Formats: sequence, structure tokens, C-alpha cells
Amino acid sequence: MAETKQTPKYTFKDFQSGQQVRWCPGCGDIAILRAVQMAFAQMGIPKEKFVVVSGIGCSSRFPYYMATYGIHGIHGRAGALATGVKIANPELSVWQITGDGDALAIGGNHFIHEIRRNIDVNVLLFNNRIYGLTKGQYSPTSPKGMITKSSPYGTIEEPFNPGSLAIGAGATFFARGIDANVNLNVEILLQAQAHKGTSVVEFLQNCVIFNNGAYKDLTDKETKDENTIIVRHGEKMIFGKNKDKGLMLDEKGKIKIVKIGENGVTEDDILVHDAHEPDPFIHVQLAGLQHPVVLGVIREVRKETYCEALERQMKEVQAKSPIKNMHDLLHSGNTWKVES
Amino acid sequence: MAETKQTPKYTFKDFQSGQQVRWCPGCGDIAILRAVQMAFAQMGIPKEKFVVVSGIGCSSRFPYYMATYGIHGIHGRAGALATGVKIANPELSVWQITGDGDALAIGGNHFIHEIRRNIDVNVLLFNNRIYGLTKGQYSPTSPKGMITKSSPYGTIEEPFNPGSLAIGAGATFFARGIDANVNLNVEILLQAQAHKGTSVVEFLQNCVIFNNGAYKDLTDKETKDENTIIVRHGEKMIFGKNKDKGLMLDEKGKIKIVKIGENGVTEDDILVHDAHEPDPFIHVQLAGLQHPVVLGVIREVRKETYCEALERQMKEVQAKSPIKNMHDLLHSGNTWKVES
Amino acid sequence: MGNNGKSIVEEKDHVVIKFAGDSGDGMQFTGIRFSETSAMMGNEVSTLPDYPAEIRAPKGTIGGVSGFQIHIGSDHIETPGDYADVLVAMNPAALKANLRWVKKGGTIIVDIDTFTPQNLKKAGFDENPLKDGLTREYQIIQAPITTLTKEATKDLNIDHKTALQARNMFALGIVYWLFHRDLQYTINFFKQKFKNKPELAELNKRVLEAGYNYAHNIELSRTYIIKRAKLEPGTYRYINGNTATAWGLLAAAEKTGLQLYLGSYPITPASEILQEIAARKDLGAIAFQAEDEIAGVVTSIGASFAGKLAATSTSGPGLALKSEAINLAVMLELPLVIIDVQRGGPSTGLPTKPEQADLLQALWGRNGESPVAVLAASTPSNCFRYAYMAAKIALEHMIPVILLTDGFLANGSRPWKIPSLDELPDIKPPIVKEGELEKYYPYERIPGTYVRRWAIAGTPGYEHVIGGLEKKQVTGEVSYDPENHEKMVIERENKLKEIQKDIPPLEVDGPDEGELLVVGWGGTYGHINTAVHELRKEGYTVSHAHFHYINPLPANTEQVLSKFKKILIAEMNRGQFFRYLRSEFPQFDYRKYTKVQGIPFTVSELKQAIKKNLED
Amino acid sequence: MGNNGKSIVEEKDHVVIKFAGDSGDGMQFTGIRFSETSAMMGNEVSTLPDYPAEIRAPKGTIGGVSGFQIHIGSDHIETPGDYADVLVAMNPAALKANLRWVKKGGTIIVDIDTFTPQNLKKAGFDENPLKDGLTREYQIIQAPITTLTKEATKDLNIDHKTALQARNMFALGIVYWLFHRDLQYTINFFKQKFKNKPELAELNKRVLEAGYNYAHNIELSRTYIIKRAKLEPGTYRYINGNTATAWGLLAAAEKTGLQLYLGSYPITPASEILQEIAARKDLGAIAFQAEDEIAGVVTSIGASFAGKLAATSTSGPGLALKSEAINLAVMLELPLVIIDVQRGGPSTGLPTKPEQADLLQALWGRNGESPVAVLAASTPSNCFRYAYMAAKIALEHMIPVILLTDGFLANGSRPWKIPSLDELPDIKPPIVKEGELEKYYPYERIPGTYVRRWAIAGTPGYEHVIGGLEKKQVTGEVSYDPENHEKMVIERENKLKEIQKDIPPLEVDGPDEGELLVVGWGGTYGHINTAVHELRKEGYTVSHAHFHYINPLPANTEQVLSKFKKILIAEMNRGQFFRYLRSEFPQFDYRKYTKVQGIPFTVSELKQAIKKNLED
Ligand SMILES: Cc1ncc(C[n+]2csc(CCOP(=O)(O)OP(=O)(O)O)c2C)c(N)n1
Ligand SMILES: Cc1ncc(C[n+]2csc(CCOP(=O)(O)OP(=O)(O)O)c2C)c(N)n1
Ligand code: SF4
Ligand code: SF4
Ligand SMILES: [Mg+2]
Ligand SMILES: [Mg+2]
Repeated sequence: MAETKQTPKYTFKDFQSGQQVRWCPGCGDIAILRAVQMAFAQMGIPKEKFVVVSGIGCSSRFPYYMATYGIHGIHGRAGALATGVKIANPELSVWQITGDGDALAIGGNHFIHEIRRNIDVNVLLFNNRIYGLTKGQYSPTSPKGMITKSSPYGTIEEPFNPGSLAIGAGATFFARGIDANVNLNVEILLQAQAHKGTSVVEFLQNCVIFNNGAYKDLTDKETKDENTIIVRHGEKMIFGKNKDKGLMLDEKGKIKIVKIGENGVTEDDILVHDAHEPDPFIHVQLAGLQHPVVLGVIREVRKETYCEALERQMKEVQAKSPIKNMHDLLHSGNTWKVES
Repeated sequence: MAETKQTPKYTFKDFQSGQQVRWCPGCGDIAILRAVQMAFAQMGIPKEKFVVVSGIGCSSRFPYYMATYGIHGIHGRAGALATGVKIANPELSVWQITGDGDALAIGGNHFIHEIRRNIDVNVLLFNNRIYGLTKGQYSPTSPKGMITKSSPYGTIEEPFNPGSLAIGAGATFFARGIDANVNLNVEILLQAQAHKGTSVVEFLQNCVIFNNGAYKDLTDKETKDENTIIVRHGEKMIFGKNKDKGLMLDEKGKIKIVKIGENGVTEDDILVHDAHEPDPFIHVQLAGLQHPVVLGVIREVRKETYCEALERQMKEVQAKSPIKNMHDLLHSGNTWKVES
Repeated sequence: MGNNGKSIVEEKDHVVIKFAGDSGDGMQFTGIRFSETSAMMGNEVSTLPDYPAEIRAPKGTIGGVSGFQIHIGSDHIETPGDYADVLVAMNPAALKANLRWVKKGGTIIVDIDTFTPQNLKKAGFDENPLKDGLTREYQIIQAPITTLTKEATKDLNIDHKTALQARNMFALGIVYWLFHRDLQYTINFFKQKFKNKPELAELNKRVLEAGYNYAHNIELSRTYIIKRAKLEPGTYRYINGNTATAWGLLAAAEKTGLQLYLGSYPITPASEILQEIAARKDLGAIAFQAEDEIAGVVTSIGASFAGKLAATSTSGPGLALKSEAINLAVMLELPLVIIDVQRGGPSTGLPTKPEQADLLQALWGRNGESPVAVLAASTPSNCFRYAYMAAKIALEHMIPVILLTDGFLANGSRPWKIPSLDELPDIKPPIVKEGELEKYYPYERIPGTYVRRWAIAGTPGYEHVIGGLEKKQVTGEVSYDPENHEKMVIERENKLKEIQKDIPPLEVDGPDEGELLVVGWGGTYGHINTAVHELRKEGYTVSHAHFHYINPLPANTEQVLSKFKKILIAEMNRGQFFRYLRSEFPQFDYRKYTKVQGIPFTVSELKQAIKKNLED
Repeated sequence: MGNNGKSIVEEKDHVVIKFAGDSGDGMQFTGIRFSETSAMMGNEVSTLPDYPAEIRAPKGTIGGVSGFQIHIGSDHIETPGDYADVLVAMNPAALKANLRWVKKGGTIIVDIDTFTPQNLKKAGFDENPLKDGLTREYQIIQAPITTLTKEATKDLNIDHKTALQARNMFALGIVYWLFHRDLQYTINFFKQKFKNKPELAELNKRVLEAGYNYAHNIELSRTYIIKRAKLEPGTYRYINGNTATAWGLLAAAEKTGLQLYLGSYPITPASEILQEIAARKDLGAIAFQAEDEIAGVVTSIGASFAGKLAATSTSGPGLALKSEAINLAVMLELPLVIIDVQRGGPSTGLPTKPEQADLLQALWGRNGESPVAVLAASTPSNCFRYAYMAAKIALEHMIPVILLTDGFLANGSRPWKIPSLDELPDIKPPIVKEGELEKYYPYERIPGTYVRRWAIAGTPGYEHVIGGLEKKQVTGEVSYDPENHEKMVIERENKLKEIQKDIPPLEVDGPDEGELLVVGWGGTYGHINTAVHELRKEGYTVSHAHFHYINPLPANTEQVLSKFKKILIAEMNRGQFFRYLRSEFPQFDYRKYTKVQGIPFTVSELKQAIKKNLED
């Protein structure tokens, strides 16, 4: 991002739009909004270079609350909007806000394709496992059996794991945050911004109205340390209230949970998190883990982005082609003159 | 599938529709058609129970050549069509014919959702890495850099690996065939049919006109044994002209290729293929392997299908609900009488 | 029924009541209780909820106000009413938002406890309006509802917050007293609803009675009795448009013996149709919540091929998304019902508000020459009939049928005389049974109808493949032949036209010739009809014709129109039906009266428009 | 130029030649060579390829025949011609498929080597037609093309198969002799094309000359000279509709200094537009091949927000898919060009054939009141102008513009006088520059135009959020206010109407009043205009008005129509423009002449229809 003038110093308030926040009191979206505003203030990017786009859903009202450029789009198309903005102007820092319905139901195709193309967009997926805005139907991430307005007897569908899907589509960056942990979220958002390529961040987000308590075990003081693990590249994957549990691979290459001090396991045996390993075989396991749920940046590998490749190709072609403007093009190939 | 009368004995000819096959001479579709007709004849399913649906593309003209029920749909919607037919009547054997464009470009969303729901459909994905019918634009599986009508300077996009995507979406069955190997294809198709749940079969298919030779190394007599490995559940993963190469896991759980007899490796060390392992960490590696390319059934795990769950729930509800017909429904809840 | 003491009892033909409060105040619930009680006590009722787009819009603000309007009376209650006789305002914002919709001289009940400076400011009042001129223009009941609710429940073993959630019942109690309503229906309802939580049943009952007694004690000067309506005898229930639509489809399924398959994706204000059918696993109905609208309709097409009564439900943006696939159904000539619950557009527009601006999209929003049948329901309860008829036409004519309703019908409720299935017309789809035909040609048409036969996948002997490419007449093979294409285009057109034979003639309410015919279609029926009736009572000569069948139009349409000098088309868009009729029958003098505000017409504005057109 | 010996040389104003053979026979290539040579020799030219839907349809069958028709002449060559004067049939199937399109008395050149019993059977001939009456009705040249091609190339070091692929050049050689064409242009072309494979250049040259010499030797009784056209002086090139469309967008981008962004998904017959722009990385154009049509248009909307000249290209089914997103652009009021290359519908229909049946979809195929501008090009080369104008209107009026072309225009080619960019009108988008405004209100409209200003994402100081919900006038905040909604609906409508001021008046070709005006729009221009001109030459009084601006219509439309007693609307659908005009101006006597066969009108059928309407 070429900067000519000095970027002003911001605080999160500079990113508040002044529009009244209309989410339900207690909605997880509110805490995530705060984390985003805090993170933006730290990025050193001029305000006008941010573009925040979204689809439709409770979460998708997000752009209205940001004092940046933004589009509140149509349902499911956030990924395509973000793609268009970024390709059109790679100097913009593009943030895509999307729900589990918006990104994974109607928008599933754009989601996997922007990941495949490695468009340098930051995708913030607000996963409350429900359709909030339409008042409580199940979503593609609702656990099988969940009772909702449209599944009065419980759903009969397996949910997606957004991380597995993203990695299956070729994701170069996948992280997971959780609404309540603002500091972790800021940390993740800064890494997402730093990553060149599509950064998919799944936020586990509580919907107090239609799916309250979905992540209670992961946020409650008493239980969260046992039920979640925060991973960081280069650090050992240790968790638990007493930091006495960790992840290891078994002889088949499968992740297992071990207790340090039991069965001869020492801290040295615990696996070091390698977010940069290109082959995703461990990242898919981390993303898929149900217990503990993995938070933090699970995968971060560098590949050429779409815009980088486009720029590279543009330059190559322009260096070689004899056609420099419309006149050249119009007169290229077979032409003939008619004299008066 | 409840059968009342005896199923007739068929040969592949019974599944020929009599319509003239209009693919280009030499098109890989022709050999796959033959394999499907041969496999259908062996399935013991009455002809009228087969429904073959497709989207749009060269490959999607397939239903016209089958003497079964079928729909030649619209572009990208083969997965949704198949889903509808199957849910409506689980007794039908539903086959979805789709191209790499049809399934993975415009139809990507239906593809991942039918997999997620584990609809018991057999998805035959004809992957020629090109848009054939529209005369040669690149597809989501075209290798990066490929020159096509719409990428005159080479594509700048990473391709999908259909197997990784399918497994990321939760596939219970993934296999890979190749047009030229009719016997292997018949073997795979029979297993796809036997599998309850979405069976995704990727056929590597040569398009002689717009992407000729895409799989030359995998089909040429001289090179194919070195470049492909055929896996079967319970068998050791050995390949090579001299059957002297095999797959093993390294200490990190990553697949490596070894030579039997070299560095102390014996046949006993070679990994036995376990298609039934629910955790997909090895299957994703097999599906993603570039050299050798893995053919055969890579993954086959059993989970409740959508239709099974639907039937289960219908039964439960019907056993409990006091509402047995429209009259009951109309008169349920608050009603009142107006007397004359 | 209570004893209303010394106050004057006035008898009324009809009256409009509006409950308004914060989204969390339970106004919908309150309104429905009042409506049900009134219906059971023999009134005609028409209701309309009105809620904000946000799930929980900020408390105490105008944007967060949720309302429920009820019109009850003795006869011809066709709309929820323009202006309220009684407004219940649970807080200042509710008052602010609704004041302009209260009749001068009407009654306003407020929870005076909520009129704090803070709340007044949130609502945008500069000063307390109750101290102001307001008290001169309206009869204002300033009830300390919050305080008295606490008071009434303090000896119950119930936490503060829960207790206060019953505030709405206090207000309802006041209104019940005002209109001499019987509390028993509501108390019974609590018992039923809170079967497993008797303490909640008791709580609500207590507060309701407390409100009732409060009204009794403050000795209001005037209470009202609403005359009973002259209703046809029968069993009645309360129904809204979305439920009626869902049930109409279920009825068609039962009548034909076909299983119902609905492929749908949630969208306001249509989601309830999906939800209603999802709840009907007991009746064997399949509701498939698809990944998007396209999958919704395409899976339905697959289900139709497999022999189901296939339907899909959505609202405007969803209909746009489905248009390519509807065209496939046009080509396949498979039965399919598409329900579009219209809302304010374009784009996301006003998602919770009604509008009638999808008409041209329904008629022509597809590539190529693509005839589909278009129907429109006109009252919440007749959504049942038109959903049923849509299914009948789709099944019998092997054609996609779009049924238009709208957010007003979808959410509006009416008491409805429950029909018996026997009264409904038979449905006879052209299914071919095993062995019935020597050879099956998928596009051979049944003489005199243009309808092709339906060989359901799985039937032995009729294996065939159909698709979206143009096909040869009779055999259905792919054909690029120019003349064949034109013939098929015309066959599809003719098939649509043939439906005319199966639909009732257009009826005229009022004299069937004269100066002015007011024409409407769809959800504006109640307002237009009321306006016309009132004007006739006032001595004007004016008639009303309302279209439920839009494509094809009823056979007598031209004839009906020809009998009037002027035709005024009233619709909630910028003149789409006007354009359509004019393009069909250009010879008449059409005028239009349109409104695109995301709210229904008022009867009074319609009357004015009609009078104006009568004059010039 | 060769010496034609003893044969009679006839001078002609114009002549139609058709090359036909198997898909693999290179007929398109041959036809283009002939057309180019003719154009360079000073003729007017109009061409139309005609190929099967299959990539390689079965050899030797009717379904596999690929053709290329060329109309050359001295002036007013507006169509590729109805009937051929000369047919080249490379095999029996090509003869069978095209015989009915050859003028009685015309010349037919066949490769007699292919007339084997087997091939005759494949083509569906019961017996050899050449032995039959055919020789009496046509002048038939039975050339042993295959044999002589082999012969001519046997001393070249080239394999059999490759050599035979040059058979088409033998046929071309014959035709060149027949029309006194110069071989040099084509020989130069070979040199250029096969720069790196000189043996192929030599091969093609040899065979071409062999054909030419063969024709010379068999001493045909009659050869033709085509008069030169009186063309405006200038530099010319050959261009088809799709290339012209793509280039029109590129020209608009260069003129405004904005980068072109095309988000598209391949679909016949529009894919070439994407391909042409993908090839223009040298001009900095971005062609994004999206995952589907929806992503195609939505990424374009994103690009528009980021300040690009944004466009998307598709055909009918794709337009249906884009409709929801186009509506978003309507709400966002961002510039966007949508190109619909119409093909036969409904559904997949006749994907390689032209039709004009997407008109109503373009006008109204979206939910809600959704005004977009609609334009239509009318000749392959003026696709350039109308693509340019579509971009200009979109950019200047901040509105989505749909440009309709069709498969006939897309694939048809015409010599085209290359314009200079200076001739093109300026384009002035309402972009606001940094610091220009104190405060930016996204929906504040520029007085007198209804156009809002465009603050491009990234510009400091104008940060703002827009979306698909209805928005407040001026500020653009979300608004559910009823009156505001209606006002915004009307503002969007008025913004569209304002475009009228920027579009030229409707012109009349012929007398501007009278008995009959023939009206057309889009790709039928050439046929209608030719028919009208011919009729006028024959003494009839008839005029022609052709619409390029459809929404809004030119300001003088009503006035133009009012001057004629009857208006005959000719279109390739079932009467969509007829319906539109009638709904706009119901007072006139409209008639329609329609054809939905996936093939263009013929001039002769149009003439008949016009005469009939002149009479009654
Ligand atoms: C085309 C279209 N289809 C459906 C809808 C209705 N709709 C709006 S938001 C939504 C789902 C919301 O769920 P999610 O994306 O998870 O967001 P959340 O509200 O939970 O944050 C749906 C179905 C719509 N607005 N447009
Ligand atoms: C809605 C729509 N968009 C685009 C097309 C054009 N189209 C037809 S087939 C096709 C892609 C074909 O590629 P693939 O699915 O890989 O099939 P193949 O021809 O290679 O077998 C496209 C883009 C269409 N028919 N409909
Ligand atoms: S409904 Fe749920 S997701 Fe939506 S704002 Fe309320 S709490 Fe948040
Ligand atoms: S174009 Fe390619 S995929 Fe299509 S039929 Fe020909 S060879 Fe097969
Ligand atoms: Mg959600
Ligand atoms: Mg392909």
C-alpha cells in the first residue's frame, strides 16, 4: 500500500460511524465490532482506504457502524462484492462481513471461489449457527438435531465446519475468534490484515435471541480453559486451566489430547504449532477439532494473490504488446483504406 | 430399494437410448458413458428406477444417451435437481452428471451442500479442466498458467482440487476414475452405487478439442504406472511399473513416496489403504497428491443420509402427532363455532 | 363479562384498536389475544401487525416501536382500519409513532410510568405531550401500568423482570373492560400455553385481571359494545395469509393424494410458509430448507419430475433469483407452484413492508417467451383458496404457476370459516399409469388442452429424458428446427390460454355498467372494496372488480371493462397492472391511483381518489 | 486478377454466397477470407456464420453442417441476404441442409468426391440428387475437390490429413475465379498467419490456386463482377458484433480515463466479449471470469464502487440470474453496463440462435419498481457505438444500463469505417474529487438531473456506506419512512427519464408521415430497412423507424408515431416491443409481424407482411 502522506494516529472512536447500533443488547456482534474498530486503529492505514462490505443478515449491518467506505450488499454476495472492490483497487483494505447463512448457505459459492483465487480480502464470518435477521431458522452450521423455527423437530443435516470447508477450498489463512475475547480478536485481525491472500476469520458469535448459549462452554469462566485452546505459530499447543494438557500426533498422524505428566508425556512432547506448513493435513485436524475448540490463527501460508498475479501479467503483456491505446487496437490486424 | 418383481438381466445395450452420441470423436465422455452403461447393467436395479440428471456442458448431454428417466437441466443446477429427485423418492437411483464448470464454477454451492447433507446421489464429475461446450474457456480446475480462450496470457487462478473440496465439505465418499480405464471405472461406479450417501466420483476426462492431452501422462502406456496409483480399501498402496513403489507416512504424518528395497523399506512398511477412517486427514492427502495421482475409492465412510434422517423423523412425528389429516389440522388450536 | 358500573355504554358497528410498544413489549401477542377473543365473541376481525426490521431495535426509540392493529365490527370488516379509535401506547415512543394514526377524539391509553424525561427524549418529544394540548383532543387514560403490574404480582414467587413482561396484559385488561370482552378465552389460553409453567399462567391471569379491575375502578365515562357480526354458521378459526397459503398447498396435496414438496429458502415476509410446512411432517409434507432460492426451486423441479406436488416460496429478491430456473420448468412443462410474498423493493428495499411491485417480474421476468400462470390472493384467508387453485392449475395444466401475495396479507389475520375438503374442487393431474399407454411421447398434447402427460420417474415403460433445450413437438427430442421452435413457443402460449376455461369469470361488485369501475388486484381488495361500499352508501355510483387471475385474465375481462366509461386502477406500485391491462385492451379510458409507501392504502384516500375520478 | 477467357462476364449490384460443409471443414475460415477480400476490393459486405450447437457434430449429417453466408454488393448491403446466388457444398449433407436457401437458377459448387452412397445416406438423400432434376434448376459445378487437392499437394512434404484440411481453399479458389477476386489478400494472410509454419502457408496457397485454375480450365459459361460500393473514404476493418461491443467499452474507458472492469461468465453467444476484453491486458482492461453470472455482475458492482467503468456481459439465462443484483445497482445508483446478447429461449432454448425475446425481462424483470436504461444495437458494427453510449449513460447518469444485442449481431460481420476517438462524444461522470465538497451526501442529487455524485472508495473525506435497503433522500441513511420511500421511487424514475435529454430523437427513414410506419428495434434493422427500401423502389410508400433507445424512449416518439395511420412492429419474439409501445401510447393502430424461429427475418417475408398491412 503506497502511502504518500503520513497516516494519522487513530483510536477506535475514529472508526465509529455515529449510527446507532441496532443489534440486540448482548449480541456478540457488538463485541466483535469493537474489536474491529480497535484493530483498524492500529493498522496504520488511512481511514479512506478501508472498504467494509457485507451481504444481508444481522451481522451484515456492520458496515453502517463503521466510519469507512462500505457497501451493505445483498444476501450471499458479500464475497463477490469484496472480490470486485479488491481487484478494482488493490490499494484498498477490503473487509468482508458475513454471517453463517450469508457466507455458507446462499453465498457458499463465492466464499469458496474467493478463497481459491486467494483474493486479498479479510473475511469475517460471524458464526452464530442461526439465521438471525429472518428470526431464527437453522443455518448450514447449526448442529444436527437443533430445534429452530424451520426445524421444529430438529435439523436432519450435518453442519459445515467453516474451517474444513475453507481449507478444502485452498485457504491460505484460517483463524478462529470468539466474540467475548476482544484481545484475542484484535490479535487475529491484525494478523489477518498482515496476511497477503484471503484471510478467513471465523468468529464464534452468540445470538442472544435465537441461539443463546451456543458457545457458553467456550466463554464461561469456569469451563473455557478446558474447552478451548489458543494456538500461536511456533508455540506449543498447551491448554487447560492448569496448562497441563496438550496436543500430540499419534502414530497414524492423528491429533490426540494428552496430559502432561501422565503416561510419561512431558511438555517437550507437545506439538509446536506450525501455521506455515503448506500441506494442510494438520490444519484440517485443528480446524475440525471439537474438543478442545481451537482458537487463534490455525493456518497462514503465503501464495501469490490474485491481484499480484494480475499485476504481474498486466506488466508482462504491456511490455510486449504493440497495442498501447485504442487507436492501435482499432487499426490492428487487417485494415484497408477507401480513398475518396 | 424395495423390489416387488424380479429385476430383469440387463446388458449395457439396454441402457443405450438410441440417440446418436454427439460428442467429438475421441472425447473421454464416450468411454465413461460406456462404463456407466456397463455398471448400470450389473446393479440389479430395474431400469425405470434410474434417474440421470445433469446441468449444462458437453458432459451434461449424457442423459440423452441413457435409456432411463432423466433431466438435462440448467447450468450448475445438477446437484439441486438430483437432490430434489432423491428426496422426493428415495427409491430412485439418482445419478448426477456434471462438468468441472457445472459442478465447481456455477454449481459449486449445490455441490458442497448436497455433500454436506449426504444426499444419497452418485455425482459423476467429468473433469476435463475446461469449458467444453462454450468452446474452451478455463474452468476452476484448469491449472494455473493454462492458456485458453478466456486466458490468452495464461490463467492467474489456483485451481480447485475436487477431492479436497468435497472432503472439506464433509464427503462420505470420494473416488477418482479416468476415462480410459473402463474396468476401473465400472468397479468404482458399483461401489458408488453401493455407498449410502453422496458418492462423488471425479473422472479425469480428456477433451480432445480444447484441452487435449491434459491427462496424457496418466493414460499413456509408458508412463501411467509411474504416474498413477490405484488404491483399494485394505490393500497396500503400491504402484509403479515394477510394483516397487509405495506410500508411507513420515513422522509428521505426511505421506511420502518410498521405493521398496531402498533405505531398508520393505513391502510390510507400506501403508494399507483405509477408506473407512472417519477422520479425513489421510484422505485429504491422497486426494491432493499430484504425483502419483491417486485413482480408485479414496474415501468411503458411513453416515446417516438425509433421506434416512428424514424418514426417521417423519415416522417419529407421525407416531406422536394428533394431526392425521387436513381436517385435524384445520380444526387444531383455537376454533369456535358460529351457530345459525 | 364484567359490570361496567356507571359509565355510558355506547353501541358501535366497528372500531379500530392499536396496541403499540417496544419490540420486546409483546404487542403482537397482546393484539392476537384481543382479536381472538373478539372473533370468538362473534365479531368480524381484521388485523395487521407492524414491526420494525430489526430483531430488537433500540428500546424506547421510534425505530423500535412494534404495533398491532385490529379492526372489529359487525360486518364488512375488510381492512385493519385506517385510523384507530383506541391506541394503547406502552411508552412515549409508541405514542409518538402512532399519534397521527389516532382519530381525533379517540381514546389513548398510556403507561404513565414510562413517561420519564429520559424516555420522552429518546422518543423525540421536547416536552411531555400529555401535559400539552393532547388531552383536549383525545380521551387519555394515564395508567401507572408498570407500578400496578409490580403491585399485582408482588406476592407471586416470580422475579421482577419476568413479572414486568406481563405489563402488556394489564393494558389488555383495560381494553377488555372498555369493550366488554370476556376474559375467559384469554385465561384459558394461558392455561393451555403454560401447561408446564402454571406460575406463568397465574402471572398473566393476575395482571390481566388487575388491568380489567383498574379500568373498572377509574370509572371511565364511556365504554363500548360492538354488535355481533352476521356470520355464516360454521366452525371458525383465526388465520393469517402465510399459514393459509401453506395450508392451501397441504389441502391440494391431500386432495390429489400426492405428497407435498416445498423447496424454499427463508426470506421475510415469506419464511412462515416454509415453517408451517416444516411443522407438517405429521401430514407427510416435505419442507426442504435449501442453501439458496435457486436450490429451493430447482429441487422442487426435481421433486416434480419424481411425482410430487412441488412448490417453492419466496419474496421479491428470491423470485428474481429463481427466474432462470422457473424457465426450466416452463420448458419441462412440469407442475410447479411458486409463491411470491411481495415486499417493498427494489433490491432489499423495505423487507418487512408490503408492496405490489413484483407483478411485471412475475409476468415477464424471464428470458425468452416464457408463459407462466399468475394468480393473486386478496385476503389473508383466501390465500388458502388461491394456493389451492395455484396447485390445481399447475397440476392439471402442467405449468408453473406464480401466486402473488404480499406482506400485508401474509401477516394480516382474519377469522375464517374452516372449509371442508369436500367443498374444494377436484384436482386431476394428467398422470399416466403403468401400462396405460403403448408408447409414451413426453410432448404429445392431450387434445383440446395443450397439456402433456405426466409420466412420473420410476414408472416402468415410460423412461424418457427432458431438458431445457427446445424440443421437437410430440417426441420431445432436442430440435433446432426453426419452424418447430415457433410452433412450440405457440403451443406453450396456447396451453396457458387454455387455463381461461378453468377459471371463474371476473365479477363486478356493484352495478355492472356505469361511469366508473375501480379495478384492483391482490392484497388491496379490502381497502378498495370498503371504499367503494362506503361511497355507494354515500350515494355515489361506483363499482369494483378485483382480479385474482392475472395470467390468463378471466375470459370476460374485456367485456366487463367495456361497460364502464372510466376505469380506475388502484395498486401499490407505480402502475404495473395499469400497464398490463392497457397493453392487453388499449381501447379503454384507464386512470391510475398508486401508492408505493410500503403501507396499505387507507380507505379515505381511496375514497377521495375515486370521487375525483368520478368527477373529471 | 485472372483472365476469365471466353465466359460471359455479368455485372451485378450484389450477390449472396454461402459456404457449407462439416463442422471440421473450415467453412467459417473460408467465408471470412472471401468476405475480407471482397471488402478490401471495395464492396459492402454483410456476413453471418451459422454453426451447430455441438462442438463437433457427427460428420456428414445435417446436424453437423456448418455454414457461412456472405452478402456483397455495391450499396445498401444491410443483411447477409435471404437466398444464396452461389452455394458451396463440401458434402451431400451441406447440400441437403441448404438447398432450400438457394435461388432458383443459382450456382452450386459441390465436391463430387464426397457424393458416395454412404454419405448420401447419412445426409438423408434416397438417391443422388445431382443425377436428378437438380441439374435443370441450378447451374451445378461438380468439382472433384478432394482428388484435386491431393493431387495439388502430393509433392509437398505434408501428411495426407493435413493436406486434405485445405480442401476448403480449393472451393474458395473456384469462387474467387467466379467473382474475379484477387488471390493476393488471402495469400498474404497465409504468410502472416503461418509465419512460423511456411509449409502450411505454401499448402494453402497451392490449393487455393489449384481451385482458381480449375475453375478457369473448366470454362464456366458465366462469371460475375460486383460493382464497387460508394464507401465513405477512410480506413476500414472487418468487425463482428461481439468484438465491436467489447471495443466500444474499451473506447469509453480510454475516453474517460477510467479502467475497464468486466465481470463475466462465459455463455454462448456472448463469451467472445469476455474473451476480447481478456485479451486487452495491454490496454489495462480487467476481465474477471467469475464463478457464475451473479458473481460476474456483483464483482462489477464492487468495482464500480471502487471507481472503475464496470460492465458485465451475458445472454438471456444469465440476465435472469443477474436480475437480483442489477437491482442492487439500481439502489446503489452506481454506473454499470449490462450486455445481453439475446439468444433463443426460454430456458436453454436455442443457445446458438438469435431472438429478441429478452426485451420485457430487460425492462421489468426485477422485483420492485426498478428503472434501468435499455439500449439496443442494430448492426454488428454499431454495437461499438451503443456499447460506448451505454457506458456514457451509465457513467453520467449513475444508473445501470442494459444493452441488448443478439446472436445475429454478435456473430455477424461488417466492414466498418474505423472511428477516431475524437469523434466520440465526451463522457463526464459526476466524480467528486478530494476537497471539492465540504460534506458529501451520497444521495444528494445534482439539480436538474437527479444524478447523485460519485465519491470513489479511497477518496479521503467522503467515507460513506450505501446499501440495498431504501434510503433517506439526500443523506442515504437507511429509512423505512413511507413518504420517503415513495419519493425515492419517483426520484429513481425521474433520473431515468432525464436521460431522454441526452439521446437523439427517433429518426424516420422515408416520408415522415403516411399510411404505414414499420417499426423495429435491435438486430432486425438490416432486414427491415432493406425491405422498406426495396418496396419504395417498387413504388410503395412506406417508412421505417428503428429504436436504439428503448428506456427511456426518444422524446419525439409519440409525435413520430402520430403521423402514421398504421404502425407495423416487426420483431423476433411474440410481440414484446408491440406490447411495450402499446402500453406507452395506446392511442395508435399497431400491428405486429413476429417470428420466433431462431433465424433472422427474410427480406422477402417482411416485404410481403408490409404489403399486406399497406393494403388492409
Ligand atoms: C435473496 C435473499 N434471500 C433471502 C433473504 C433473507 N435473509 C436475510 S438475512 C438471512 C440469513 C441471515 O443469517 P446469517 O447470514 O447467518 O446472518 P445473521 O443474521 O445470523 O447474522 C436471510 C435468509 C434475503 N434478504 N435475500
Ligand atoms: C446460466 C448459464 N450460464 C452459462 C452457460 C454457458 N455454459 C454452458 S456449459 C458451460 C461450461 C461447460 O463446462 P463444463 O461444465 O466443464 O462442461 P464440459 O462442456 O467441459 O463438459 C457454460 C459456461 C449456460 N448455459 N447457462
Ligand atoms: S437476533 Fe441474534 S444475531 Fe441478530 S442482533 Fe439479535 S442477538 Fe444479534
Ligand atoms: S469439446 Fe471436448 S468435452 Fe466437448 S465433446 Fe468435444 S472433446 Fe468432448
Ligand atoms: Mg447467522
Ligand atoms: Mg469441463
